[in-house]
Amino acid sequence: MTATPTIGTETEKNYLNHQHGLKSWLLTEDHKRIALLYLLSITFFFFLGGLMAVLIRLELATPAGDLVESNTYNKLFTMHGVLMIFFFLIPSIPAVLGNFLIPLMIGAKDLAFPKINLLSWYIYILGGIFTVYVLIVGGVDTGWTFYTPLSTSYSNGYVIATGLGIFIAGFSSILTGLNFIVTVHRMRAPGMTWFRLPLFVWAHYATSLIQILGTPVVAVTLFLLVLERGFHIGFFDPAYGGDPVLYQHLFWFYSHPAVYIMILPSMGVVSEVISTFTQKKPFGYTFIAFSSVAIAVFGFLVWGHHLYVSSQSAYAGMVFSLLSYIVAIPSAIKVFNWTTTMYKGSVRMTTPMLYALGFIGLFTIGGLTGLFLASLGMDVHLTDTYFVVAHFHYVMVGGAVMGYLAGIHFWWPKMFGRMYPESWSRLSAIIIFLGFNLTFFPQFLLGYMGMPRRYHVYPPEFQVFNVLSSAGASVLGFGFVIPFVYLTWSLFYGEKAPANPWGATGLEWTTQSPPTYDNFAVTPVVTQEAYQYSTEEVAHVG
Amino acid sequence: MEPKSFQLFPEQASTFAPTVDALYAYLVLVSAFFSLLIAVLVVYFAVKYRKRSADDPIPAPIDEHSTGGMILEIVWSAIPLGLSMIMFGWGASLFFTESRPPADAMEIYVTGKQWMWKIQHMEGNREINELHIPVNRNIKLTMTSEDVLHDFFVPAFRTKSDVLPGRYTTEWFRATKPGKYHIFCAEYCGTKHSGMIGYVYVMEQAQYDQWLAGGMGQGTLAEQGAQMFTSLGCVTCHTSDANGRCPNLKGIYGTMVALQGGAKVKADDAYIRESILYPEAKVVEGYQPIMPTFKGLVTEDGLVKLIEYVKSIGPKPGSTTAAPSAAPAKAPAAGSMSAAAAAAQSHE
Amino acid sequence: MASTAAVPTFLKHHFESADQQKGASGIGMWLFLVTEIMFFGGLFLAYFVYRQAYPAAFASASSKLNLPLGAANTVVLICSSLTMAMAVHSAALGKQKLIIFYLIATLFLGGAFLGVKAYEYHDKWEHHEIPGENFDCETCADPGHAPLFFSLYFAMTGLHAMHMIIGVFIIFFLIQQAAKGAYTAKWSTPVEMFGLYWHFVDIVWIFLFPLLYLIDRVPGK
Amino acid sequence: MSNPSHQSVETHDEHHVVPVSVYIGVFLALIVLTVVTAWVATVDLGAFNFAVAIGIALFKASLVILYFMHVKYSDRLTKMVIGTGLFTLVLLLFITMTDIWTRTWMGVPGR
Ligand code: HEA
Ligand code: HEA
Ligand code: HEC
Ligand code: CUA
Ligand SMILES: [Cu+2]
Repeated sequence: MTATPTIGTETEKNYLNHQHGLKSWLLTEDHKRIALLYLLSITFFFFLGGLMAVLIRLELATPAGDLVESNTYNKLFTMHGVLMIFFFLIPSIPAVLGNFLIPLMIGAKDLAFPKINLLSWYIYILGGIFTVYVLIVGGVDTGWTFYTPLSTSYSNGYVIATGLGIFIAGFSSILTGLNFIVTVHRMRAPGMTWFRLPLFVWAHYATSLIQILGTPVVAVTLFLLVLERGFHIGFFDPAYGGDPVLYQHLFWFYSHPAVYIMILPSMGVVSEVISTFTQKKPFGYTFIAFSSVAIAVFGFLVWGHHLYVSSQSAYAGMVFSLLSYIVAIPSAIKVFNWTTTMYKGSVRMTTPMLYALGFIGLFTIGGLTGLFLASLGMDVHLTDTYFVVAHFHYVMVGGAVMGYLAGIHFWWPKMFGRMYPESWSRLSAIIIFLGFNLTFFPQFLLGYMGMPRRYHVYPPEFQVFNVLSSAGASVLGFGFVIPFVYLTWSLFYGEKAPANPWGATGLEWTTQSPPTYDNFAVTPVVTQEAYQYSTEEVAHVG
Repeated sequence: MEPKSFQLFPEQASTFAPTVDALYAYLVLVSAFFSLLIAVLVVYFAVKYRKRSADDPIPAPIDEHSTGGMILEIVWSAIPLGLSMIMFGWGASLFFTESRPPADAMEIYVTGKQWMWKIQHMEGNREINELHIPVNRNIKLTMTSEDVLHDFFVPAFRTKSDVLPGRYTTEWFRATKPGKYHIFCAEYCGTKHSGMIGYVYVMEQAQYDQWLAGGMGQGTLAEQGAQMFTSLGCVTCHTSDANGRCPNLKGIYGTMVALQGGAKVKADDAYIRESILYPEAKVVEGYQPIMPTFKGLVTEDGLVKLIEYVKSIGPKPGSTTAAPSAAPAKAPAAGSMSAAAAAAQSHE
Repeated sequence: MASTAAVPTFLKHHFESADQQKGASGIGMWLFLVTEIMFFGGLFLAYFVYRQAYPAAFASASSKLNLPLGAANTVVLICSSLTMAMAVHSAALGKQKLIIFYLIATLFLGGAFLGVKAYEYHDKWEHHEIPGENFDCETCADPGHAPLFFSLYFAMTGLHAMHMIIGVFIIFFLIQQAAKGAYTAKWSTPVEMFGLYWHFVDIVWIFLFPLLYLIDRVPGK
Repeated sequence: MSNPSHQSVETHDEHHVVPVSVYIGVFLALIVLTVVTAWVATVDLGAFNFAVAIGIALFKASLVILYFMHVKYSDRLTKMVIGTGLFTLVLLLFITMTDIWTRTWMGVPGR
């Protein structure tokens, strides 16, 4: 494990040098160590998925199919989607930062079920092994949505193995969510009432609700899909009487709420970061807290907006469209509250803050373009074009990944007790922001012009924007490699981090960096609301 | 009109295009307003309230109760809600227009197949990956697929619809400008998804008539259907003298059929299709389920012809092409193909 | 802080008190059962959709199931629920012998249920009523769609039986632990939690029985 | 909602001991209802056969949940967890069926 060498010589006891050896990591029940196991594995899957993205963008630089053949191209975007969604973004913030921070933030020694926490990582890895196996033996070409009957009767990829991989990984997500909910209900320190919880915890609570209620549905859907693929018994294939639209309902019943699994934790990070670097309590704390829960609840009512042209009934489409707008309002509330928090604050442009502000801007654009898609008549033209691709990269990369990076940079000193070089990190944040926009903004225009997604070759009039997009992707990819390098560097050579480098509030900053195995020497007693800033604690950074 | 090598907007070539573009403009305006508002505020605050020196005081927390925090929250929930209700209403009304083909629409059948579009005109013309239509006429496509999901997308018309195996879907439009426009398959359908493309040719009526005349010769769809009705042996049972074993199909199209068990069902394309492939799924009141299934014997194209035939003997006004009782007798004469050839064709 | 000076052996290091630990297990178990509800929910949805689409096929295929056996199995499962409830009851009172007795009774009844199920499956095999190549149901109405009913039948009862089999293994484990005297009046959480699981499996069957076996059983229709 | 400290997490009801007679009563009710549901299925009630079967099953399930699973005596949080689960299940079933039920309303195939 990369982290151990840095701490070996130190005298101070912390969770990193509490025990030594590979076994102490692979059998650990410490939520902090499990978080690092996750960090390592999701980073691996992110770069693997990123590699696919690079190949996709290279292929699309020219209209013809000159780099790879169509079959390979289809496998590329399928594996890209599967890896990025199920093996990177869904576990990202919850399993790394949530795992590490929730017990610290509520003043507990660990999550409620440490063994189950470790189990969830092993399950995740098992699912990952299936998927990597598929990648090695030849991939799968169905799109990450596995629409039937293509996936069940016509695909020439490894649908069963991939389906099982995701099925398995789903249980890891369920167990994480289960652990969080029980922990938040049962493990809060004395005095830590619900309305004293950091917004990060509220966001994760809402996320966990979705993980628990939604994931089992996609699990059973994939189970039926695998059966259908294996035995052709008619669940979803019209040739045997099945209904492909039923598959889509079941799939999106999970996968729409799943987009909130991806964004809510990021929103939690952003709330913390903005508050810290303006030294102000977030404006409208209760509104931000409840809007997380509202998004989780209403998020279950809108899945049919992915089915407007699928031959779903027009009336169902209308209901889903209306509800999609309702679920957008809590997001609007959050954006406005964050912005207002900055008003008359004491703003410091540190790296986490840069990412958080990037999040606000890019998520706003991504969310607003979601409103285009939620509008029935508009979506008929836009669905399955690059407009959708641009929309979801804005919310997932511009939103969720930026939030993830904000969080990693914010809590890095706490996790490893080291600071990273601030000038490098700010530079890379800016490169990523610019590269990102260059990659995905042209795709909105492409989409409106009518370029369909999942196209290996395309008519030449679309080339200009595709070239811009590919150019942006190389900037973006470069931008993502920089943090990987300096963060790794900082583990060995970074400046030692104090307990509270940012002058932040919250229990996690009251314990040493990195924390001890038991998190707190004595269980803290909470006497005041969150985000009460005071002058003494402010260190001089930024 | 060949597509230009670079453009920013797709051609406006149907009656939907301007209305969809107007909604798009509204959405862009609202989005631009909020994106800029947020961006400007964020940058302005970041600069104006930046921490200048290490010993800047901690800003006083805002007392939300006395500064009207609640009012702000209500305002910035209500305004977006209002704006988005416009998006909803506008989009929904457009969608209902896009979903409801006018009664006078000219019908064309489309069958998707990995990886091509097969198109059948009522007059009997068939084409692949090309669709010729007259300008300023309402066109209604009735679509189905032989294998997986596809999606018939014409960006210049701003409309699309999924094409599913085992069921019919509909798409309609009215082209306003002669020219050549892309057809894309917009639902991912396997290896050559991106090759499942073609062109719509929008032509002046006169040119279109000329084009039509050039491709006829096998008889209209209904006539071809009548042939199949004979060659597949439907006629042995569904005779018009109502022998009591089988329902007379004359005049059933579009009516409500009473089923065994008391339910009623509308005799539309989907019902006729089902009656041929799964005759026992819905049994007509008063009959025994003796009809054999024709699953595997009739292709999607063939089904379309049979449906057109049943339609043509239905109560539709102006359906003089094939008088019901004469149809089977007339069939061999009407088409240039023998019955065997028609059957063979249906297996291609 | 735990109220007693001596920390009980079953208390994990990260909990403050036995009550806290117990409360966590209870909520955790119920959350798990909620995921199970949603898991079976997807199957029930498929069932409702296809029953609506192909009523004739479902009605006639349903009558191919063995009603007396299905009803008998329902009774067996309800009995096992009672014995499970009694096992939990005995555990709460700390009656070690009775825990073991009732667990064994539950095991026995669960085994009986699975046995009957296996017999029914075998019967379906003999009658070519398993969807696929060999499917052959001459007396089914709408034979084109009848296999769909059987697909759902096997998926739903199969998953249910899977849960039973897992349950049986856990009972073995519990009996073994109980024999060692692991469960006392103070702490019998595993028995209690397993009870919830077993009852949940029973509830699933309470719905499967009418939905699968009792469609259109009116004689002469 | 405000359950501030470790100490005050209430689990007193976990040990509520239900008299054996209640278990026996519930058991007998379940058996009787099983017999009733199998019998009712053979009586022609038209569309109500389905409703009655589901109704009886719901009632039986409630008995098991309330008594065998002790939910009647459990704390509010447990009840909320179960309620949330059942509510989401109803959303899944009901909203999807709304699509299925309204597919023919427009009279246009595929809309
Ligand atoms: C993190 C992931 C994420 C998030 C958060 C969202 C958020 C939203 N998404 Fe997105 N979406 C995806 C990921 C995400 N989406 C993915 C992956 C797909 C494609 C899947 C595939 O097919 O492969 C998709 C596809 C998709 C579709 C289907 C498109 C199609 O295939 O035809 C639709 C349609 O309604 C949609 C809508 C929305 C809406 C309304 C929101 C809302 O929640 C957004 C709310 C946010 C805001 C509105 C911005 C902030 C508000 C303001 C600044 C105030 C101003 C507000 C108003 C005027 C209301 N999304
Ligand atoms: C979290 C989710 C996520 C993330 C982060 C990304 C990231 C990126 N995606 Fe992703 N994308 C999806 C989710 C995501 N995507 C999904 C769900 C789909 C739909 C799939 C489908 O249709 O089924 C999709 C589809 C999709 C398409 C459309 C394909 C098509 O429809 O034909 C494109 C095209 O441009 C694209 C591009 C990119 C790019 C350029 C990035 C960049 O942000 C990536 C940047 C990262 C890197 C470039 C990595 C850097 C590393 C290196 C360069 C070094 C290489 C490697 C090693 C050392 C190991 N994506
Ligand atoms: C052996 C006799 C037989 C043959 C051959 C036969 N049918 Fe039928 N058909 C029936 C009977 C009997 C019914 C009514 C019972 C039912 O609905 O299944 C029927 C019903 C129908 C219906 C529904 C009629 C209504 O009133 O709603 C249609 C449509 C139909 N058949 C079309 C066809 C076509 C097309 C063919 C040939 C490809 C065909 N049939 C061949 C016996 C037959
Ligand atoms: Cu056909 Cu894509
Ligand atoms: Cu969605």
